Amino acid sequence: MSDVLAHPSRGPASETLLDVQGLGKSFGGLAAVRRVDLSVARGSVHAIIGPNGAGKTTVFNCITAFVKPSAGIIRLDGARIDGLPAHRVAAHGVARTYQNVRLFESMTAIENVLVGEHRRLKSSFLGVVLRTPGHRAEEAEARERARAMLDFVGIPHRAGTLARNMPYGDQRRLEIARALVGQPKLLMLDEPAAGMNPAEGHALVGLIERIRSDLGVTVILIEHHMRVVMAIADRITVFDQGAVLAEGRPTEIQADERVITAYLGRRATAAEVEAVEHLSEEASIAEAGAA
Amino acid sequence: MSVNLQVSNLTVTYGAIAAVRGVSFSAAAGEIVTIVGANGAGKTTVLNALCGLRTIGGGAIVLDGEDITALPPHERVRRGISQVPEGRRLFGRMTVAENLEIGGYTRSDRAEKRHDLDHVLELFPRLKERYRQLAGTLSGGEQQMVAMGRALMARPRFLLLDEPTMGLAPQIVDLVLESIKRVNREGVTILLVEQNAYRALEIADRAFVLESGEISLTGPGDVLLNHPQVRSAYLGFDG
Amino acid sequence: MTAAAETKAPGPLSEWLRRSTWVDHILLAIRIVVALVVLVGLVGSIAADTYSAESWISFIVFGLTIGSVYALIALGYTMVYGILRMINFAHGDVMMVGSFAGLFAANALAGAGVTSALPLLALPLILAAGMAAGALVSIGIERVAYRPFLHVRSLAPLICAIGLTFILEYSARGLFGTRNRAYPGFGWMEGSVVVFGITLQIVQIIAFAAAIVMLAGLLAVVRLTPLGKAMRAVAEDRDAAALVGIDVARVIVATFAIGGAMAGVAGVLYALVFKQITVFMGFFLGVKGFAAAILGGIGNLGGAMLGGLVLGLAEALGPALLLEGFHIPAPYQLKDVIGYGMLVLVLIFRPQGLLGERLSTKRA
Amino acid sequence: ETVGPVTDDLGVVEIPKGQPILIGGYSSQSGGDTNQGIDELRGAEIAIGDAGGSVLGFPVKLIGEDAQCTAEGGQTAASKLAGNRQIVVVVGPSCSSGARVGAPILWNVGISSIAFGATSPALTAPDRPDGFKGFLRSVPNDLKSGQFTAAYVYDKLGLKTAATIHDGSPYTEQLVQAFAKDFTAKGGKIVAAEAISPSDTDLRPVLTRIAQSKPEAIFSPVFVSSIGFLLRQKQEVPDLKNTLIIGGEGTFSANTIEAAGPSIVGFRIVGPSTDLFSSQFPKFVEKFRSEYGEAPIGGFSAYGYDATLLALDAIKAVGKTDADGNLYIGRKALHDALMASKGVSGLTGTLTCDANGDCGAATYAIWEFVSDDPSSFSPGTNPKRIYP
Amino acid sequence: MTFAAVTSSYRLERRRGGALAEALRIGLFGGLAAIAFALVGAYTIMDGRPVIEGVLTLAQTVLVTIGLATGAFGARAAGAAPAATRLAHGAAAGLLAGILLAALVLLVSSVNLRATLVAASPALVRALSFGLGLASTRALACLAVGGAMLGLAGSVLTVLPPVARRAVVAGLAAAVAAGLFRDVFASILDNVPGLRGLESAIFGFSGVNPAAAVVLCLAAAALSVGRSALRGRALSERSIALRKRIGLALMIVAILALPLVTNAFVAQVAMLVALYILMGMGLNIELGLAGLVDLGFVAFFAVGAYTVALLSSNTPFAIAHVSFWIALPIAVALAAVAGLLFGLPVLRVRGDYLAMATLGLGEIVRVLVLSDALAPVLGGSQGIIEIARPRIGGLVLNTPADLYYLALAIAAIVGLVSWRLQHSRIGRAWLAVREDEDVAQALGIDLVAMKLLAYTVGAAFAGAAGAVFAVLIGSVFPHSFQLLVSINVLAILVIGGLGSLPGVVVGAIALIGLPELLREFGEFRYLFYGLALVAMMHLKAEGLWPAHAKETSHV
Ligand SMILES: Nc1ncnc2c1ncn2[C@@H]1O[C@H](COP(=O)(O)OP(=O)(O)OP(=O)(O)O)[C@@H](O)[C@H]1O
Ligand SMILES: Nc1ncnc2c1ncn2[C@@H]1O[C@H](COP(=O)(O)OP(=O)(O)OP(=O)(O)O)[C@@H](O)[C@H]1O
Ligand SMILES: [Mg+2]
Ligand SMILES: [Mg+2]
Repeated sequence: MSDVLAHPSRGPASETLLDVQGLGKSFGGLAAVRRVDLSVARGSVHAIIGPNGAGKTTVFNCITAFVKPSAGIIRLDGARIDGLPAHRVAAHGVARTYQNVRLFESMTAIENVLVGEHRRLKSSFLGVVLRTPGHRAEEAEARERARAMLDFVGIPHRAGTLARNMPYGDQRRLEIARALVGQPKLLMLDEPAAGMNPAEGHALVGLIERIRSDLGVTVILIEHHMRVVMAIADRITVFDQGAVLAEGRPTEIQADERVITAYLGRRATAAEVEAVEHLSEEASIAEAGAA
Repeated sequence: MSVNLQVSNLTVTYGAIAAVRGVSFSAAAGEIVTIVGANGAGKTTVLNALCGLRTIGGGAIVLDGEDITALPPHERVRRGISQVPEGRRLFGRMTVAENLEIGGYTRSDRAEKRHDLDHVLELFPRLKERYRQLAGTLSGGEQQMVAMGRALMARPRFLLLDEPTMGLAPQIVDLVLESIKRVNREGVTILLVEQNAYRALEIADRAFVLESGEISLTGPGDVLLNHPQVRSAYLGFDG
Repeated sequence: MTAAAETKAPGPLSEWLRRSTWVDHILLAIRIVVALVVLVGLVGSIAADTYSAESWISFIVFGLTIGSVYALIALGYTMVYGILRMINFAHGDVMMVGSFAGLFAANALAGAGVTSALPLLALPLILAAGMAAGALVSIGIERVAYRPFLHVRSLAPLICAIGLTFILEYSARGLFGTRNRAYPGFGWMEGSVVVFGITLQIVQIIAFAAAIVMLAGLLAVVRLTPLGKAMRAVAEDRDAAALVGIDVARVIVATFAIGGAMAGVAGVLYALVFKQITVFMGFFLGVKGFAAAILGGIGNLGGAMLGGLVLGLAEALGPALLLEGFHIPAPYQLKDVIGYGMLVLVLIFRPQGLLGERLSTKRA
Repeated sequence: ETVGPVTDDLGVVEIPKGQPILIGGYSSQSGGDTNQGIDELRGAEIAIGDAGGSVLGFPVKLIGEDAQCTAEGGQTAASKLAGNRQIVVVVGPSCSSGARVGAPILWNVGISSIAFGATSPALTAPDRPDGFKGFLRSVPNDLKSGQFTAAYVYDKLGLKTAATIHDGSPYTEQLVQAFAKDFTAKGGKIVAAEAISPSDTDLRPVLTRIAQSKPEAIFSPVFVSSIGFLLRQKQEVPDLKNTLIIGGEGTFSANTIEAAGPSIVGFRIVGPSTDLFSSQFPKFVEKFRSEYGEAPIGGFSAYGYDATLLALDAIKAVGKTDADGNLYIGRKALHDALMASKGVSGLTGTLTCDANGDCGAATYAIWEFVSDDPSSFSPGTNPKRIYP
Repeated sequence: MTFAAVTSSYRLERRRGGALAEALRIGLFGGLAAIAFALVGAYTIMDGRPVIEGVLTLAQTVLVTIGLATGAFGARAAGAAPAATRLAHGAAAGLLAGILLAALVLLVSSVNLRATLVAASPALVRALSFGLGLASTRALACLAVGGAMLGLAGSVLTVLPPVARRAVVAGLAAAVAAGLFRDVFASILDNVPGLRGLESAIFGFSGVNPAAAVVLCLAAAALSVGRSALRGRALSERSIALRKRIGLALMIVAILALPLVTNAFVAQVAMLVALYILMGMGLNIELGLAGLVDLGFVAFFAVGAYTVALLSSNTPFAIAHVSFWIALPIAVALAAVAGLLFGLPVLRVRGDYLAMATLGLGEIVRVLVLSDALAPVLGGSQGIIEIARPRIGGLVLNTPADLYYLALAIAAIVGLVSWRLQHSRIGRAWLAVREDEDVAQALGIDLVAMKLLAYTVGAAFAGAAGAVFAVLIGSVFPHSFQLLVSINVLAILVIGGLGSLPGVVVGAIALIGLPELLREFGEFRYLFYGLALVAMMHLKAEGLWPAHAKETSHV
């Protein structure tokens, strides 16, 4: 299975895969993102956390050319990708999922994945019309790969199901499969665990781990489930009000007073205690997972 | 102001597939009832059937002794059922203010509405800052707050919440759960669907587990919280 | 790349070149070509000096008159579209029905002597007849072409509306005959007034004023009344609207009724301005109304008004203004080329129409 | 082929006793030219009615088909009629484009057709292809009317400048061209050649443009709706107040008066000219009105009547009965009889067919509307014949 | 009309009154339908057209159908009530309808309504009095009682067991269809040697003979019973497959043999259907797959037709005199270029804006072609005539039948190309663009390229159709390229089922073939066409042959 999915271009060229400098984005008068610098190391899992409305999704949108940044430079593997149209950003090796799942609803799961392969397939118009042997071979390969990918994310039995008829959790997995199958260098997950119960979140952690280790894909994820974040992230960037509040390893972040104030809330002392307790509980689980 | 909801033998099908099969439960006035279940278990479907968004295949829904099974959704709202739907379903091209205001569409008591609005803004101060922004451009968490606020503006007697903490930062999760409790204390009966089963069961008076469209377990919230089956399947505590 | 090269701000041109695609280049080329054509046409036309200043003013008045008719139709279109995302292809024929209802009412009133006794009362009565007929037909359309397809994702409503176009036109043909009907005039409406040295027909002023009054009325309904709020909610998300207690079915019917009444008014005013009607007049006027609605940004009431006037002006002025310079034979035969050409050009540069909001892309 | 008592090169139609004689008809019954086509077929129906509904003791039945005003419509309708072997003769179509493809299809199976609206000169040109040999028409072709109009404007009225407006239909365009050709040949000047579309309602911009070149007359053979707008809106263009407007025979109807309202007075049209026309036509209109609830919309119903008259006369001439009372009609014989029609007094004048199938009365007159009351429509009084 | 149309997740249902009230409501609608039918003038005209010679005219057939339907629906509204109640309700509905029609007759005969309603004529009263004396009590009673009888008959249908009901309906339908499509059937009998005698036995001058009608009715009923019996039996998978294959083979034979056994008219209609299939497959690429609404589609058709005209006409307009086989690929290529040029400006325009933009572009092309300005090049309103017909060796493809085979061959090729594209990365990319442009783009799909490709390919197909059209007619006129053509093609797609190739075929047959065969309705053809559009959408909103519900497994 993993040979079908194997990534051809492994091996670090440089340490930093994604390099964002001075990114800014404002909507009308509202500065949703202000002068954000972000650098993501190759092969790492990098988490972005922060209060609601902090600008996390907007950063994703800027990187994937969903919205046009107002300022800043974005580099992937040393190449400028800001200002390019979305499909060319994708061609550089960026793939993502969405906070509100966005699948091709009236296509089946496997077709969704096949669309994800578009970039990899090379058949020309004439090749398709004349049904050349090359095209047929490629098509068969693509299907095999798509099946393998569904298997990889754990929903092989859904291949023929229309995307809109799948339960939410499976839709999230399908979205990941669709993004992954194009062999991106960078996979950006926007709240992948939202709407999952803790047990399912746990399974997701395993999936992300495998994406990194088996497929060698660098992952950025936005997440509010601390359990997931702490279990998987190599580094964490904390956003607040459109700017970076803190950045560091999980242990550093969970000890950061500012983060606790801004993100975990300071209300009734009891709640605060509970929250911190909660957090350390997650951390111990994360460490157990890492061991 | 007592509400009593009685659901018996509820069945909902999508084409050939029965998403909910013969579900019966009840909620007494002032209770918080929680539904726990895996993805695709049919939780959303049950809620939608209760507020009339799904035509049901069989069964009966009785509110305060009145059979509301065949009523259209808006009639049910008038009888005090309100929902915070999955995925928020805000009116994206209306401002936060308009969304909140339209939440009180069925009401004509201006002063009271004003009061409730203040209440909501007090509950979610963030919304005050975003008051004139189009709801569709809010961040996920902000949208969730508006959805809650909108449902509260109808002054429901019976509030259905479908994953109200989805996508919320931990600090807001607390806030929302706190506000649910508060609303409940004010006399609103609550039916809560929540993936964060741990927190949901904590505040629930009673709960049941939905598995593939059928109820597999039922009991008081704290009992289910410690039920081994629940702990392994929904809370992520192995063993 | 060195740090020095980085910090040096790239010139706007090279930055544009880096970001743009060949499509951008072609669009730029189109922009330049259009500008050139317009320029040459303008210069040529002005150099040709065919028209006197009075003629130019007349062209503008003509453009505004037909433009207000387009605007009246577009308002109804946009109203229904804005709420229900349905192109009611039969809208033009609803207008035709309204026009005929107005005619019969006018004939009846004239027969009963009301028109001559109370000439000022007759007009509102005739308008009311047109509105009532338009609203009724429109509600029928909702029943047949819209309601049954509420829960399916399909173009069925569009096709049904097209079917209804045929049904309405050919039924009307069978019922009322094909002959051109003269619309009765009212004494006080026939004359003209001179404003700033420009002769204006009173009916033209009425049509223009009616368009503005209707725009204001519709805006008031949509912005201020609970019904309007409910309409906007239904427009966005029907399920959510039901969840806040809105009777979706009623709102939809009301929307169709208002849209139909608008069409009825448009039909009567059209007939008052142009004085004759036929059963087949609805289709082309409907298409033009649709074009005006799109031009202004469909779903936007002010846009419909603006779109109608701009389209009317383009048709009336365009040939004289642009084609005269090229010495093209029979330039007014090409007025639709100018009208639609302008529409396409506007859409190239503002895909959402003049006043339309950007089609809400879902949030990521 | 020989059937019963008749031998014919092209075939024989046998009509058993008691069965109807079938006459096919095709015209525009849908789309923009509906009015014209329906008028024509109704005219044909009335001609049959006037003949007592029967010829040679056999009932006559008209089978009308919709040919729209397009080539493909004509082709389809003609194929349908051609497929029915009982059809004796066909009247129609309305439009030259339809006739161009339809007539050869019919003639291919030996059916002659008599058009009531297709006026393109090419259809009856001496060098027309063989497929058109079976094509005749009761309506005069465009050239004649163009010549007549030019002569009237230039020679009679002494006007030297004129403008033309057509509506993009082949019919009006051809008329306008024929007029322009003759008018310039005589020494006149076409100062503006404009075109509109039948769906246009606001003609004031075009009229304003025309006004710049100050023509003494405007020739515009467009149809009723357009002429209504044109006449009414002319009043609003100051420089055209006194310009003479001359229309085509498509507007020879009461409905034109209704469409144009008070502005009709002084409007002149080119139309057929005979005294017969004047005496028979009002009766025809009355019959039409009582049958269909409205008077003819345009001026073409009379040609439908005349085409059918020719057909009935020819059938009467060549139909033969056998001892059992069955009727036999030879197709070639019928065609010959049609081509030989001579001095048939029709509604539009005395019809005589020439060697190329042109049977139209071909004498024209200028008629002027003198009153704006639609019920006063009556050729002779309103409109009044003013020339010759 | 975008794909993102707002939909509800639930049906809005009307609250119904009691069953009898419901039945009377249906009776009211039935009566109004009958009145409308009479007042638009259709009744008097269709009364002259026998369906069953000497027994039933077309007008009466429609009236009877309305009566039966009223009864059936009226009875059905009573749901599971006992049979007697249902019969009573059906009869009541029919009676009400009959009374309404009688009231109309009374009104028309006593008041002159013709100033407003032109068809409210003495002829109508005459026709609706059935020779029982003009609007006499007897005639009026006959209408009312007739309505009740028909309503009763209609309700009997609902209480019959399904087998019997199907048999009755099939029998009646067969008899009526034979009368309605007399010309077609007669021409088939006429063309097949040995059956000529049968023609005059079965058919009269314009309808079917009564005796033959009875025989046909019985035969169809028997056939229906037989089929029901067969359906009852469980069939093995293999025999189902076999039957499917036989069915397919029969269909192909029928398609190939059609023009041979019928007459030129049917061939002509078949030819038009084939042309619309070609165009439909083109628009299917644009709209069905890529989701690009195009109301200016006819422009590509025009480009194809005019290219052939300019290249192979025998008039001064010709710029070359090449054979059709050379002109065809050039026409296709030029149409494709036109598609590209259309596509470019409207690339960023979406949904309904796109519909209007393309409609505008299509109209621009039509107006230009028609204009005096371009008349020296394109012939203006006089068109271009004398287009040379295609030849194969010495054989000139001249008749509609010949050209039908030509169009069919091209359609087969285009169908294959469509199918292959649809099931490739290109087709999937189109679907993705249709479903969600943003996401598609984020997956690396070049929106611009894919949209332009869709326009280009779709236009090329339409260009091929236009080329064949030009040689079919032998001339091109601007009036053949109306907006209505684009609308028709769109309707074909939706009625057939968006994105479905067999749907295009079925849709074209339904929307182009049927109306041509329904020429009997004369000037009311488009009225019935409109009714058919609405009815078909109500029967199957997702299309007659929807794109495969591709779901293979669930849960
Ligand atoms: N299109 C837009 N127009 C106007 N404001 C916007 C738009 N998109 C986002 N915003 C605003 O920008 C801010 C950042 O939004 P963003 O979606 O990036 O937040 P987030 O960090 O992802 O939050 P969450 O965790 O709740 O998803 C929010 O205040 C939001 O309201
Ligand atoms: N519109 C639909 N058509 C067909 N099947 C559907 C539809 N909506 C839901 N289902 C199916 O019904 C079942 C129950 O779905 P439901 O949304 O109620 O689950 P849920 O418990 O709310 O899950 P989640 O936690 O993911 O929200 C699932 O198997 C789902 O695939
Ligand atoms: Mg977010
Ligand atoms: Mg759910």
